[in-house]
Amino acid sequence: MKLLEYQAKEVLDSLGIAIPPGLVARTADEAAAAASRLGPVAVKAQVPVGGRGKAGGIKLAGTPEEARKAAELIIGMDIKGFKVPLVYCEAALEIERELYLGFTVDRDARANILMLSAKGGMDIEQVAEESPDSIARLYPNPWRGPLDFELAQLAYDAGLGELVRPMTALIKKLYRAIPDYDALTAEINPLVVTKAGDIVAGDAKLEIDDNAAWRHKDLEQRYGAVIQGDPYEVEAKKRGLTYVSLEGDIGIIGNGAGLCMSTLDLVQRAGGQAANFCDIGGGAKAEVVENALAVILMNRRVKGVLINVFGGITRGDEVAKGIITARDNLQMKLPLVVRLSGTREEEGREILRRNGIEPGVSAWEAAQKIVELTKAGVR
Amino acid sequence: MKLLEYQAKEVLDSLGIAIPPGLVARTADEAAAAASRLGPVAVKAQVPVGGRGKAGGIKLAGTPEEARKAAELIIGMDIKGFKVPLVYCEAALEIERELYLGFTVDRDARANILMLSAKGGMDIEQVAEESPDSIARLYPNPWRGPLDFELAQLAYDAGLGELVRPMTALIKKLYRAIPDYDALTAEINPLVVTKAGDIVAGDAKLEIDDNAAWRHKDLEQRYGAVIQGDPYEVEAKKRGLTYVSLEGDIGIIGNGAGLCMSTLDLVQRAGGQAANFCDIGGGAKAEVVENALAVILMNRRVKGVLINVFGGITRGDEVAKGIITARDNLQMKLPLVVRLSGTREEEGREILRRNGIEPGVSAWEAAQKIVELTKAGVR
Amino acid sequence: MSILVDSTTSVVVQGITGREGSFHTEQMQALGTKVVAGTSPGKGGTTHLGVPVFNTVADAVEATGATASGIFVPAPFAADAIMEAASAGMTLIVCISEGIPIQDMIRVKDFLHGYPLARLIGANCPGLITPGQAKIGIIPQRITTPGSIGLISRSGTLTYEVGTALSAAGMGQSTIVGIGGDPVLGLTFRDVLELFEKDEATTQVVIIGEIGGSDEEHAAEFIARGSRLKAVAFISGRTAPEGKRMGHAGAIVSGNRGTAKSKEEAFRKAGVPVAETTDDIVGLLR
Amino acid sequence: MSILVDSTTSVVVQGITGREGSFHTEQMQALGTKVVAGTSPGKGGTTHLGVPVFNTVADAVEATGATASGIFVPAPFAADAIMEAASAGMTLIVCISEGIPIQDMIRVKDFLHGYPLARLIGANCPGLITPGQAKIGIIPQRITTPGSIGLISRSGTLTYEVGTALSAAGMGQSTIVGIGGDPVLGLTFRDVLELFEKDEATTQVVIIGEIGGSDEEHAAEFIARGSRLKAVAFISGRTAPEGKRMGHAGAIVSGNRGTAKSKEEAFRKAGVPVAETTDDIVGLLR
Repeated sequence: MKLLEYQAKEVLDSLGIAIPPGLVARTADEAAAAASRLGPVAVKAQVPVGGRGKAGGIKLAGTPEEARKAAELIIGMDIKGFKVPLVYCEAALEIERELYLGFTVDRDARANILMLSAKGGMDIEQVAEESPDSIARLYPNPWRGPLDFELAQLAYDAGLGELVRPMTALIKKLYRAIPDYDALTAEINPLVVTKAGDIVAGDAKLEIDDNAAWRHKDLEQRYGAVIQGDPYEVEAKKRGLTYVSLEGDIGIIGNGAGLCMSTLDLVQRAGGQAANFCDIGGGAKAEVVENALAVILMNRRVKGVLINVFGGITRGDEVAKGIITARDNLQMKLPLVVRLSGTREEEGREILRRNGIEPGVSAWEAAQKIVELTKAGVR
Repeated sequence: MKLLEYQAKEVLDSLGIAIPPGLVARTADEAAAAASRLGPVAVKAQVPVGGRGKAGGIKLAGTPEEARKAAELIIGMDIKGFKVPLVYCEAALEIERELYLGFTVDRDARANILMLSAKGGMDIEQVAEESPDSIARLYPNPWRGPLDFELAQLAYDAGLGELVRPMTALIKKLYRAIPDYDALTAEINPLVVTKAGDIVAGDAKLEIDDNAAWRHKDLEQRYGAVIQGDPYEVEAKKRGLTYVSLEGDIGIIGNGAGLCMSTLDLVQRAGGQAANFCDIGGGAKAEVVENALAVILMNRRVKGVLINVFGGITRGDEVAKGIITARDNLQMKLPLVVRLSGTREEEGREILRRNGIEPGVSAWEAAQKIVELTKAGVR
Repeated sequence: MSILVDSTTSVVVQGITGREGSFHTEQMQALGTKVVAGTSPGKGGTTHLGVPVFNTVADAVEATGATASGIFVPAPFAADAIMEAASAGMTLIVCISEGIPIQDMIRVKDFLHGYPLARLIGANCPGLITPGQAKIGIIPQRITTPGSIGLISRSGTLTYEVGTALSAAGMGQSTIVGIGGDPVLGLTFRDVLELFEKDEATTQVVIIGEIGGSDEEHAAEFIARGSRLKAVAFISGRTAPEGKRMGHAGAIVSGNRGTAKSKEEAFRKAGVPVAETTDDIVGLLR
Repeated sequence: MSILVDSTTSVVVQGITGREGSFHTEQMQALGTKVVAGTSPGKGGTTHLGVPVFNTVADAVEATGATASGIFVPAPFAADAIMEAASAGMTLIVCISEGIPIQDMIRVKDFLHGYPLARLIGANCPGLITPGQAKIGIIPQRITTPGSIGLISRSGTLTYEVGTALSAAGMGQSTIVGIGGDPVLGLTFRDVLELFEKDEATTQVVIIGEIGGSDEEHAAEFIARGSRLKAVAFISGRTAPEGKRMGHAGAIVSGNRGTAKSKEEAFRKAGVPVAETTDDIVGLLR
C-alpha cells in the first residue's frame, strides 16, 4: 500500500519525526480555511505516484484566496492515472538546506538499504547516476536495526558530520517504520534543515507491504479507502484479484505471474497491446475466472480477451467448463481466445470448440489469433 | 532496583500481561476501603525480598474489617531488614493450576535464560534441584528475542502443550521487560491458570539494572522513593556510595570491590565481623572517604573502622591526609586502623602515625589490629 | 543422479494436516517420496496419511532423522516455520507458502546465516522434483520425465509449460527446481546452477527468468566463467510496464539492472541462447 | 615474550579527548605503548597528545592500520564503542568503562560472535600491561616488573596489590590481565590461561578470582586437564553475604556454583594451591 504524502507524514509524526504543520482539504473552501489558519502554504495534490510537481500538482499560496484557487485547480485533476481526491495544505518552511534520507529493499542484497545524502531535492536519481559516492549507504542487520556507530559512519560518509547526533536519532525513528509498519520503502526528500536548525520532513513517501496487511489492519482501515486510483484496479482489489491496468485493448487472463507476463509479451510480439495484467493464480476456478472476466469487460476499451491457463491441479475440461459458464453469465460478446494446456487439454479444447470459443494449441498461436480477431473488429 | 510486587505488576500490566485487580494501601483504613471495593482479598506486605509469606507478611481477609486488622499487623513490620511501608490488597483468584515463568541473566552463558515450568508455586527451587527437567529453559538471542517456534518448544518441553498459543504471546510480552526496562530478572510465580481459563500473574518480581537507570528515569521517579530498606544503605545511596549493611561491628572501607571483599574475609579470619561492605572506588578522594565514614558512623553498632586503600593513581600521602581530615571533621572517636599501600605508602603511614592513627603494613596485620582494638573496647 | 532430492531423501511436511499440506503430501507419496513425518502443533502423537505427526520439527527430526522439509503453512506462520526447520538441522527447506511479508523473509535470510548447511528454496515457489524419484512441493509429476536436463525457474506455471514441452519432445529432466518469484528468496539461479554443474547426470539446463532483481545476470556471469552445461534461457516480462514509482529509492538502488533487456543481454554475452517464446526452448536445446 | 600486547601493538584510544582518555593515554605513552590514533566524534582531523584524532574507529584503522583499541567512553556509549571497534577489524578491544548495562553487554557478546578474531577484555576492568613494553588501560606501570609470571584478575585494586607484592619479591610478570568484575564480560580466566599456556616466556600464573559465576571453576578444569604452568589461586569474597534474594530464578540457574568454597575446591582438585590471603601468594609461588 502506497500512502499519500499526508498519510505518510502522519506515520512519521507517530514515529517522532518532525513534520511541518499541515491540514488536509477536500474542497477549495477547506483549503482557504487551512491557509487562514496556517499562513502561506503549499497546496499539494495527494496522489500515490511521483512527479506531481512537474504535473502541476503543487502550488504556493500566500493568501486564503490563493489557496482556494489552487485547490480548485488541483482537486479532481488527473495525475498519471490518479484522480486527485484531496490536497494537503502545508505551512512553508524556511529552508537552510535540503538532504535526502530513505530506505528500501535491495532485492539483490536480500536486505534493507538505508541511504543518506547531503544532495537532497528533486534530482536525487541524477545524483545517484552522476556521483554515486555522494549517497552514503548502510545495510542494517534486520534483527538489530542500525547501530549508533553505523549511523554515525553513515552521516560522516554523507558529509553530514556536524549532524551526527540529530541524524542518528532521526534515522532510528524512521527505521522503526520497518518493524512497526512493515514498510518496504520510506523516503524523506527533501529532508529539510531549517534556518532555525530544525530537521523536518519536507516530503514523505511510504510504502507498506501488502503481504503484511494482516499485521496492520488499522492502517488499511484509516487509509485504504482514500486513494482513488484506476477504477478497474479498485474493482479487482475488491474481488481479490491480482490485476494491473495497461494501455492496450486486449484483455489478458493467465494463471501464475510468469505465464501471465509471458502472455503479455506474446501479444505484443503478435502486434497487439494488452489492456491489463490479470493473474488468477493456481487453481483457475470457475468463480475466479468469472470475476476476472467481469473486471476486464468493465473496461470499454477492451476489444477481445485472451485466456492462457495451464491446468496443473485443475483439469483442462473443468477449466473449459468454467470459462464457458463465466462467459455465459456475463453475456460476453467480444472475441475470446483460450489457450489451455496441461492435464486433459484435448478434452478441454473440444469443449471450448463446441461452445464457440477459439482454442489455441500454443500460446503463441493463441496470441496471434486474438490480435487478428481484435484488429478485425469481429463481434 | 528491585521493584515491589505492586510496582512489578504495574509494569506487567503496561506490557499487556493480565494481573488480578488490586489496590495499594498505606494505612489500615485504606486496606479496609480496598477490601470493600474488591471483595475478599489477600493483604500482602510490599518488600523487595523473598520469603514474606513465611514471615507472616501475607494474610487473607474475607471482609473489610479483616483487611483492616491484617494491614494493622503487617504495615510497619520488619521483614528481613525491610520495614513494610505499605500493603497490596489483591482480589483472590479461583486457581485451577499454578505455573512458574521467569527469566534472569545466566552469567556463565553470558545470556538471558527463560524458564517455564508446570510446577509453579513456592517450592520451585526444590523442583529445580530434584527434577531439573521439569523446568524448561530457553536462551533467546538478545537481538532477536525469543522466536515463536522456540517458545512453542519451551511450552511443549514444560509439558504445557495445550497452552502453546497463550503462553507464546504471554512470554513475548514478559520478555519486552528486557528491551523496554533493562530488566535483569522477572519472575511470575505462581503464574495462575484460573478456573475460567485465564492466565494471570499471581505474584511478580522484577529487578531493573541500576546501571541502566539513565534509560528509565521515569521508573526511578515513580518507584525509587517507596522502598524503606536499611537506613544506612538508603543514606549511602544518597551519597553515591557502593554500600551493603552487614551484621557485625567493624566498619570497612576499601577501594575496589575485590579489595573490599578480601578485607571482609581477613576481618572474619582474624575473629571479627564486618558491619558493612563499602567500596569507595578508584580515586579514594578525601570527600568520598568522609562520606563513607559518615555513613558507617551512623550505625551505633560499629565499634571501630578499618580502611584498606591501595594508592594507585592517588598517592598514599594524599590519601592519608584525606582520612585525617575526614576523621577530624566527623569528630570520630572510635578506633581507626588504616592500611595504605601503593605509591608513597611510607610517607602516608608516617602522616597517619603522627596523627594518632594506627597504620597497618599488610592487610592481614591491619585486620588483626582492628579486631583486637574493637574487642578491647578501646576509645 | 539428480540434485537436492532423490528417493532416499527423508522429508518432514510442516503443516501436514492442513488442506494444502494433506493434498500435496499424498501427491509426494504417490511419486514415492520418503515422507517420514509431519508437524502440526497440538497434533503430536497422531498419525496422518500413514505418517507420524509431531508438535515441532525438532521432535520430528529426533524421532526420524529427517533432513528435508516441505512447508505448507499459512503466510503469517511461514517465516517462523523456516527458522524452525533450520534450527532443527534441516539441510533442505522448501517453502511453498505464498504471501510472506518481505521483512519477515529478510529476517529469515539473516537467521539462515547461522545455519550454513540449510538450503532454502522459495518461499512462494512450486518446490522441486526429481522425476521418477521424489518431490517436495507441488510440481505435478505428470509434466516430468526422467532425463538429463536441469530446469530452474522463477515461475510456477511456466515451469509446468516448459516441463510439459520438454517431456513431449522426449527430453527428460534430472531435477526441476522452482526457486520462486518473491523479491527475497532462498537459493538463486546461480546457487542451483552450481549444483547442476556438479551433477554428472545433468548435461543441459533451462533457465526461466523474470524481470526484477539481478539474479539472472549473476547466473549468466557464472556460466560465462566456464560451464560444462549447455544452457538455454527465457525471460518473461519484456513488455511488463514498470510499476508506478512513488519515490526514488528503488531507482537509486537498482539503476539499469533488472530489465528483461539487461537479463537477455547478459545471457547472450555468456553464450547462452535466449528463447523468444517458451515454445522455442525445445528447438534451442537440440 | 608476552600475550596480547607488546611494544609493537598499535593502539587506538576511543574517547581520547575525554578526561580519563587523555590521562591514561599519556600514561600508556609514557610506558612506550604505540598509541597511533584516537577517536572522538566531531574532532576528526585534529591532533591530541601528538596523536591524530578521527571521527570513527573505521577511519582510524584505515589511516593507521591499528589492531588494538582501548575504550574510555562513558557507560551509555561503551557498548556501541565495543561493537564499532570489532566491526572496524580490531583484534584486541580493552574496555575500561564501568557501569555498562548488563543487557547491553549481552547484546555485545552476541554481536562479537560475528567477529571471531576480536578479543574483548572487560568491560569494567583495569586493562592489561606487559611490563616494560606496553599497556592498554589503567594498570600503573610502577607496580610491575618484567618477568615470567602471568597474572589474571577480576579485581582492579587486588591486581595492584598482588603486582606490587610480586615486584617487591623480585618476581616479574610477563603480562598482567585485569579481565574485569562485571557479570557479563569478554575474555575469561580460561581464555587468558590458554594464551599464557602458549606463551613460552610465562612459566607461572596467578589467578585472582571472586565469588559469582563459574569462570574460576572452568579455569580450574582447564588446568586439571594438564598445564605446563605452575599456578596459584586466590578467591575474594569468602565471607561476603549473599545478596538479599527476591525471586528464585537466580538460584535455579546457578545452583551451588559460584561460591568461594566451590571455586577454592575446584582449584585444589586441579592441584592448584589456594592462597588464604593475598600476602600468601608470593610464598606459594616459591
